[in-house]
Amino acid sequence: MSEEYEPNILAFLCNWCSYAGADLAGTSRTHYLPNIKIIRVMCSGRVNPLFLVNALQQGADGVLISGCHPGDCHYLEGNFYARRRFMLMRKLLEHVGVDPGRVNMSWVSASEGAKFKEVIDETVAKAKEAGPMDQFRRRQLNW
Amino acid sequence: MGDFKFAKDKLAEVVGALKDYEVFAPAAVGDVLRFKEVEDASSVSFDFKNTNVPPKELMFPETETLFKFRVGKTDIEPAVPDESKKRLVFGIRPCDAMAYTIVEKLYSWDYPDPYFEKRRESSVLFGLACSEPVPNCFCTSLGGGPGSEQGLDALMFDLGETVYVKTITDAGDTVAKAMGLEAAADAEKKAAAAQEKDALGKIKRSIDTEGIPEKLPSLYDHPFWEQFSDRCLSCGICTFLCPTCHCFDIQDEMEAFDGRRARMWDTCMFPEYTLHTSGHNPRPTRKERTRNRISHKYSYFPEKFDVIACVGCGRCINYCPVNIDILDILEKSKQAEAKEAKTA
Amino acid sequence: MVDETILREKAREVLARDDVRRLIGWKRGTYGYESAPAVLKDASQADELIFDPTCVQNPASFITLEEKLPVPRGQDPDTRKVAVLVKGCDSRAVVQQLVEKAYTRDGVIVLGVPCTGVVDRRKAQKMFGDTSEPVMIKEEGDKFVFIIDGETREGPRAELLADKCVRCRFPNPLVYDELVADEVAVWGADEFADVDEFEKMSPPEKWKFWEEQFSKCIRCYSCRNVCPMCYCLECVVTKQKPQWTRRSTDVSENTAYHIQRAWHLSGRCIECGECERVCPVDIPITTLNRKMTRDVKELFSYEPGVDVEAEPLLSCYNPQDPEEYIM
Amino acid sequence: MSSRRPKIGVYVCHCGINIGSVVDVPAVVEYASSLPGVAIAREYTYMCSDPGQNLVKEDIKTSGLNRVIVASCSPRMHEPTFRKTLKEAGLNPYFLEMANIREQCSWVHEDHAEATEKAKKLVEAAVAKALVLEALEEKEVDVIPSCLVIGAGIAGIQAALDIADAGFKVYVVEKTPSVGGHMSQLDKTFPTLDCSACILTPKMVDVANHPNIELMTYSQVEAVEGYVGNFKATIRKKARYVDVSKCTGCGVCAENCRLAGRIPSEFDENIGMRSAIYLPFPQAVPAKYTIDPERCLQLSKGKCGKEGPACAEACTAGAVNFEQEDELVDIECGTIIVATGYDVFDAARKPEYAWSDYANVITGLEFERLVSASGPTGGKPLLGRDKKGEGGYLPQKVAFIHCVGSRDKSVGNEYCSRVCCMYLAKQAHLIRDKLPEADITVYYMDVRAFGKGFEEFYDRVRREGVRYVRGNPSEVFKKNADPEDHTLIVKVEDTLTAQALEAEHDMVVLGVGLEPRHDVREIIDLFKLSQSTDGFFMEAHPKLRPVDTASDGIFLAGCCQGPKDIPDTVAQAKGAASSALILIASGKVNVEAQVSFVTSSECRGCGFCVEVCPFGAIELVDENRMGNIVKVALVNEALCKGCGSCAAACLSGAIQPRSFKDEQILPQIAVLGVRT
Amino acid sequence: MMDESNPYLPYIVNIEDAWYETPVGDRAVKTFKVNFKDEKVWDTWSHKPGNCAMVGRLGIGESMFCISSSPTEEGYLRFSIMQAGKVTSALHDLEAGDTMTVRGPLGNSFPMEEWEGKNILSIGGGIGQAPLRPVINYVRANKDKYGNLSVLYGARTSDLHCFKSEFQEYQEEGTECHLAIDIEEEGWKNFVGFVPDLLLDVAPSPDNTIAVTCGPPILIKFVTQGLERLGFTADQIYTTLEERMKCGIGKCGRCNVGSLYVCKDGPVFSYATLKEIPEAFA
Repeated sequence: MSEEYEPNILAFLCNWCSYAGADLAGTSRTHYLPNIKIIRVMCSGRVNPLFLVNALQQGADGVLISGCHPGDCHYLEGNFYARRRFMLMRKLLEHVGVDPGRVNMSWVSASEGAKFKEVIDETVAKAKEAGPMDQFRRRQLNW
Repeated sequence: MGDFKFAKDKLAEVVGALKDYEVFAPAAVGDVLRFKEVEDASSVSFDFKNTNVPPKELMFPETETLFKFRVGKTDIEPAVPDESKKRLVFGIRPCDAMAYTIVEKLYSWDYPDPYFEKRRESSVLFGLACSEPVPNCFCTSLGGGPGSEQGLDALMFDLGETVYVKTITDAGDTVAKAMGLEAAADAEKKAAAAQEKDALGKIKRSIDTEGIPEKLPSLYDHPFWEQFSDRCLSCGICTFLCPTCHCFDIQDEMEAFDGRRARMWDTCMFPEYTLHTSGHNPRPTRKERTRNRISHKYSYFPEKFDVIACVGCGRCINYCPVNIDILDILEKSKQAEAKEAKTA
Repeated sequence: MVDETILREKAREVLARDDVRRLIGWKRGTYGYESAPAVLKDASQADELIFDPTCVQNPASFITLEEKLPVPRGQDPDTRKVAVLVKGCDSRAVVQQLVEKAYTRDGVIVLGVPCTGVVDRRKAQKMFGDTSEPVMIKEEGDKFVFIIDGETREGPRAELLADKCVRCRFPNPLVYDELVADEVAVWGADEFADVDEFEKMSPPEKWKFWEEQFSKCIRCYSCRNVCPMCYCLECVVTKQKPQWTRRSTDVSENTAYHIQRAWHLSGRCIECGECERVCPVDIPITTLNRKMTRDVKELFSYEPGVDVEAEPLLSCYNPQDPEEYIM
Repeated sequence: MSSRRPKIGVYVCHCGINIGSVVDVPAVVEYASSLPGVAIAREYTYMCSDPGQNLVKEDIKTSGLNRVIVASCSPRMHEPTFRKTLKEAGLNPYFLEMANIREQCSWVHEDHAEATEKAKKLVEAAVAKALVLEALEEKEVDVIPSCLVIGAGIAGIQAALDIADAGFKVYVVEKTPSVGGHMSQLDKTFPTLDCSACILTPKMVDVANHPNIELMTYSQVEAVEGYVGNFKATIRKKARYVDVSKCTGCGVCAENCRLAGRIPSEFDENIGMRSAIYLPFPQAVPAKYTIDPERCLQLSKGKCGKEGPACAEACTAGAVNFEQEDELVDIECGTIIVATGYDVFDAARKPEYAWSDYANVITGLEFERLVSASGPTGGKPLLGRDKKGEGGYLPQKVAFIHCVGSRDKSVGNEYCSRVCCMYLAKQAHLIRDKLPEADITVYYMDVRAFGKGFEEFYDRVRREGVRYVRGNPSEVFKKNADPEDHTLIVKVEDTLTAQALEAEHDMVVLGVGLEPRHDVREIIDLFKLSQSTDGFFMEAHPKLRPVDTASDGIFLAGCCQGPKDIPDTVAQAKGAASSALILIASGKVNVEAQVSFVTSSECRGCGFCVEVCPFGAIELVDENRMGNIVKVALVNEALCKGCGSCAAACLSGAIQPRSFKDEQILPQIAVLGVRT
Repeated sequence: MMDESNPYLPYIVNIEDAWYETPVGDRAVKTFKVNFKDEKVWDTWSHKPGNCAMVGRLGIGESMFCISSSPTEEGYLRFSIMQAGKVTSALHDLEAGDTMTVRGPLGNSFPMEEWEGKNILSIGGGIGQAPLRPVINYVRANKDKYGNLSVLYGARTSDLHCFKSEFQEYQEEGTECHLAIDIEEEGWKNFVGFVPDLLLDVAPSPDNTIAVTCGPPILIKFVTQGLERLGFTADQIYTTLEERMKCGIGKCGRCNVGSLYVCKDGPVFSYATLKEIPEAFA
C-alpha cells in the first residue's frame, strides 16, 4: 500500500448516543483523524445496510455504524435490529470480496468520547490495512 | 469478389497482420460467450454455436455516453465514436450480421443516429457460416441461412484445418488482402457449399411468416396472448438477447460536478418502460407487453420498414426461462380466429 | 412416484370450483429438457398438466407475478383463489410468502407434489446435447431415463440432478391442502461444503471472481423477476427516486445490484435456485444466497420458509445475538 | 409569485476562536458559495447570538432564502435555537440543516488544512441534504391536565405537592407501604441539623390529604402507553390484606402477630425488628397496616398457629382480610415525573471492610437508624445488642470511612455520591454530641464541602475534636478472636505523612455512596428511559434540560437522575414540577414532526415495519387500490418517534422517516463518500 | 433545425421569463419563455403549431413537451410545464436567468395550411391547452385565412385555468370563448361541469369546421364522442397524444402506438387515423 493513502471513512451515528459521544470527544478536545465524516441519523436502526453498499460505491474505503449500547437505545430496540442487519451485511460483503475490516460497528454512548476516538482510530487503521477501495467505485471509464 | 483461405493454426499471424484494426471476436467467460476486443488472436475460437449476447453490442453498446457536460457550464461535449478507427468483427454469425441490416433501417430513419452509424461504417464484418445450428434456429424462415451473406463483408467457412473465406464487399476484400490470405481452391468452395447444405438440413424449426404482419393487429384483444403472458416474468432476456431489439433508455449521470447523458439497453417487457409520470401505464400487464413485443417485431416494424424485425437466431427461445416460444406464439396466432377477439 | 392421472384429476376438481381463478403447474415445453409453467383457467385444460423431472420451475413465483388491474367502476374485484402445484422446495416459497403476508392462507389452494428431484438442464445438455424436441424424463432407481428425439438414453441420477436437489432436505411439501402422491423419503443433507470451499478464497480473490461474474450481467432482472420472494411493487433497484442503482451497466452498478438482491433475500431465500437457473449469462447467483442461508442458520438459528408462524428474520432480534465484531 | 427553487443560505460560525482558529472560515464560505442552490454564504463570529440569528432572519426576509444551513456547533446544541430562528422569520423550521464543524471538526482535528477541507465537505453534505429537505408540520395535541408521579420520597412528594397546589390532578404511586423514602430514615440533616422527620412528616401528611392528589402506596406501575399529553398507565395496587378503609392504625394486630419482633425491619436497616403485619415506621403515611405476604404464616404457609391468624382475631375493626387481591387501576395523565430514588451501596461489595463479618462495622444509613430517637435503640448508638435487642455497649473509638462504593473503579462507580462527606461529618458530630469522650477519626480522600454552609459545618466538626486522616483504608479486621473484644484494626496509609497506620476502633461507619436502584431496568423498560454511564437516568441535556428526558412529557426528579442532597433534590423536584406544569397549563403540546410516513402505492403489506416498530406505531390497514382491496402499512403519527427502524426493514423503501429519508441520506453519502 | 450530425445534442436556452399559471405546489403549471443562448439558431429554426421539443436540465434529464407558443410569436419559445416527476420538478426549480436545454422541433404539426378557409374549434382541458395555444395564436395572427375561431376550455377550478389573461384577450378581440370549471365556485358566472358537457352545451356546428382537442385521456375520449354526436366526422377531429419518450426521434422505441411513433408520426393525429389503431384507444 502506498503510504500516502488516507482512507475515507463514512460513519453513521445515532443521534442519542454515538453522535453525542462524538460531540463529547469534541467538547473534551480529544483529537482524532480527520478521515472520518459523520452522517447523523436518529437511530442506528435507521441505517439501511444498503447505505454501506452505496457508500463503498461512492468511494468510501470504510464504513462505521455506531449506536447506543445494547439496552440503552433511545428507541429501545433499534440497535438490536442494527446489530443483526450489519452482522449479516458484513458477511455478505465479505463474501463478494470486501475486506471485513471496511465494515465496522460500535457501541458508543453519549459519555464515551474517549471510546469514540478509539473506535475511529481502529476503523481508520483497518481501512488502511485493507487498502484503497477503488474496485467498487462508480467509474468514469467509458465516459 | 474473392475466394481466400487460411490455415486455422495460422490464425494469429493472419489476424496479427492487420495493424490498424481493433479486432472483436467471441470470447468466453466460463461457458458464456460474448464479443470482446481481442488482444491475442490465437485465443479466438471457431468452436461455438453462437454467442449468448448478440454482437449488437458492438454497434449499440449496453451503455454508451451520448455527451458529457459539467455543472455550471453550458458547453456540451459529444461522445460520438471515432469513425476513423477501423474495426474487424471476426466470427459473427450470419443471423447477427443480418440483424444489423434490419436495425440500420431504424437508426437511419429520418434522423440518422451518429453513434450507431459511425460504428457500423467503421466495421468490417467477417462472418462465420454455421455448421451446427442451434436447435431453435429458424433463420431460414426469415430469409437468412447458415451461409447467408446479408450485411457481411466476408463469410468464413470452418473446414476443419482450413478456413475458407469468401469476400463479399470491397471492404472485405481489402481486409482479406491485408491479412495476406491465399486464394482458395475449388475444393474449399465445394466443401463450403456442402457444409452449408448440410447445415441447412439441420435446421429443424420454421415458421411461414406469410400473412402474419397483416393478421396480428386483428388479434389485438384475443385471449390467446394470455397463454404466454400468464407465465411471462417481465424480464428482459428476450429483448436484451435479441439482435434486432434496439430500444434504449436515456439517463443523466453525475460524478460530483461532471455529468454525462448516456443511453442504455431498455426493454418493452419492463413495466416502467411505458409508465407515465401520472401513474398511468398504457401497457400495464404482461399481456400488453408480450403482445407488443411480438407485434412490434412481426407487424409494426414490417409495416414501417418492410422487414420483419427478427432473424430467427433462436436466442429468445433458448434463453426464455419459462419457455415462451416465439414460434409457438406465431403458430397459435395463425390458428387464432380474429373474430374470437372481440367476443372473448 | 406421482401418477399424472391423479394429478390431473385433482387439478380438474379444483379448476371446476367456482371460487378458483387459476391453477399454476407444469406442462410439456416446446423443446428441450425443461417443462413450461402452466397457468390454467379452465378444467378442460387439466390434461395439459404433467409432473416429471423436467418440472424444475417454481410455480409459487407466478402467484405474485399477477398484476392487479384497476377494477372497473361498479364491478367487484376478483377475489377467487389461486391454486398452485408445489414440490417440496416450491412449498417453502408459499410458506415464506405467507409469513410475509403476500396473501392469506385461504386465498390459495396448495396441491402438494412430493418430489424425488428434477434434472438440471445444463447438466443434461452437456451429457446428451441440444434438441429442438421436448424431452421426456423418467426416474428409474439411480438413473434418469430420457427420451430425446425418439431415442432412449440413460444417465446417472446423481450426475444429472439439479444442485438444489442433491442437498434437498424438503422433498415433501411443507404446506398443502392436499398431496397428490405419497410422501417420499428424505435423501439429502446440507453441509454447506460449497460455501466452505468458496470461503477459502482471500477477499481479493473473491472480488476478482465476482468482478468477472458480474461483468457479464446484462441486468435483464430475470433473477429478480423469477424469484418468488421478489414481488415489491417497486423494486429499489429500479426505482428512480431515490436512485440506488444506476441503469447503466458496469461492474460497479452490476455488483451493487447483485449485493442489493442478495441482501434483500437474506433470511428470506428459500433455496429454489430459480435465480441461477434463469440467468442467461450463467452467473452463479445462488453462491451468494447460499452464503446468506448458511450464516443466517449459524448466527441466528433461522431458516426461512419452513414455519408459517415464524417472524421475519430481520424484523426481530434476540438480545443474545452475536456481536463479536462490534467495537 | 414565490418559488419552489431551493435558495440556500449558508452561515459559517467562527464560534469566537473555537472554530475560526482551526478552520479557515472564509475558505469554507467561499466553497459554500460555489455549491449548487446556495444563494448566500456568510460568516459570523457567533451565529447563535442575537445578531447572528438576525442575520439569518434578515436574509430570509430580504433575499427569499428558503433553506438555511448553519455550520457551527453540534445540532444537539443549537438545532432548536436555529429552528426557532427560521420560524420567527416565517420559514418552516425543518428547512434548517446544520453542519457540525466544531465538536466534530475544529475541536478534534489539529491540522488546519485538513480540518478546513473536512468542514467544506460537511457543508457540502449539508447543502446536498438541504436541497431535498421538506417542510414538516408540527402537530399539536391536547395535554391531559394531570401528572403521574412515580416514587414518594422527598422528590416525589415535593413535585406532587407543587403540581397539586397549582390546581391540577396528581397521581402518586409509591412502591412501599408508606411515603417518605430514604429521607424518612434519616435522623438529622446536614448542615443545619434539622430533625429529618420533623421537616418531612408534614409534607407526607399533605401528600396524603391533598384534594388534588390521589396517593397509591404499596402500588406499582405495570404498563405505560401513549405519548406526551396522553399517557395511559396501568397501576397495580398490591394487596395489603388489610382493608385500609377500616384500619385505624391502632397497632394491636402487630402486637399480636405470632412473628412480632422476629422480622428484620427494612426501615430500620435490619437493626430493628417488626411483625409480619406492620407499619414500616411510626410516622408512616398512610398510617395503615400491611401484611408482608412473604413472611406472614397464614399467607406463605397457609396456616398461622392452631387458632388461625392472631392479627385478624385481635383487630377490632375487622380490617384484616386474607382474601384481598391485587387491584389494577387505569389512569390517564398528560405528564409523568419519575422520582424513583436510589439504593445505598451494598457494603458487602467491599469485603475488605468486613461489613458482613462484624456487627460493629455499619453503614451510614444503619448509623442513621442507630442514632435516631425513633430508632430501635432509642437514639443511643448501642452496639452488640442481643437478639431481643438488649444489652450492648457504647463505642469509644469511632472511625468513619469516606467513599465506600463511590469514586471507586473497582466496584464500577467512578462518580462521587455528593452526600457522604457531609453526612459523615454530621454523623461524627452526632457521636461527639452523644459520646463527648469518644475518640473520632474520619478517613478521607478529599472532603468536598461545596454547598451552602457545608465548609462551615466541616470546620465546626473538626473543631469539635474529630480527627481527619487523609487516607483510604485498605482493610478492616478484628484485633483478636476474643468475642468480648470488639476492637477493630483499620489499616490505612496517612497520605499526608506517608505513614502506614493500624488504628484501633470499636466502631467503623462506612460512608456508603448512592447507586441506581436495583430495579432500574424495570423502570427503563416501562418509561423508555436511557441511562448515563453511571447507571442513573439520563437527562435530555446535562446542562440545559436537566429534568427532562428524551421522552417528551416524562421528567426526572431526585436521585434517580444522580446523587444529590435534600436541597438539590427538592430544587430539582420543583423544576420537574414546573416543567410538567408548563405542559399542563398550556394544555397543548407539539408532537414529533419527524415521523415516518408510508407511500402506500409502494407498500406491499408484508408488515416488516409493523414488527420492527418499538412503539407499536404502525399497523396494516385495508386500502382500496383502484378497486382492489390490499393491505398497506399506516403510521400513527402521535405514537411514532421517528427512529426510522421501519425504513431499514422495508424492502421497497415505502416507509420513510421524514427528514431522514433515503433520498435525503443518499446525497449526503454521495458527497461524503468520495475520497478526496 | 437540430444539429444535423447529432440529433441527441440539445440547444442551450436562456430563460427570459418564468411564471406560474396555477398556484404553486404539486402539479402546478409553470410557463417558461426562453431564447437560444446562441441566437444564430433562429436562422435555421422553424416550428409549427403542434411541434414538440425535448426540454431538460443537464444532470437531470429531458422530457417531451409541446411548444406552447405559435411560430407567429417571434423571438422566443414558450413551454408550459406541469410539475409531476423528476424532470418537471427540476425544471420548475428554474427561474428567469437560468438555462435549460431544448432539443427540437420534433414530431409533426397541425396541418394549418390544409385547414385554411375553415372554422377552427379548440377544445381543451387543464394543461391540455398548451398544444392548442399555438393553434389559437396562429389562427389569430392569420385571421384572414381562417373562418371563425372558437375556444372551449375547462379545468377543475378557476385557479387551475392556464393562460387566464389570454382568454380575456381572445374575448376582447371577438373570439368566441367558453370557460368551464368542474365544481361550483363562488362568483363563477360561466359554465360549471366537465368539458365534454360544455361542448354539448355550446353545440358548435360541424359545418366546415375542424375541431382540435387536448386534455387528459378521458377528456379526449368523451370530447371525441361528443363531437361525433354533434355530427363531426373522424377526419374533422384532431388531437395530440402523449407517451413516455426518451429520444424524441423515433429510435428509443417506447412511444409506439401500434406502428406509429408518437414522437415522429405524432403527436398530432386525426381521429380518423387513431380509430384504426386498437392500442390508441385501449
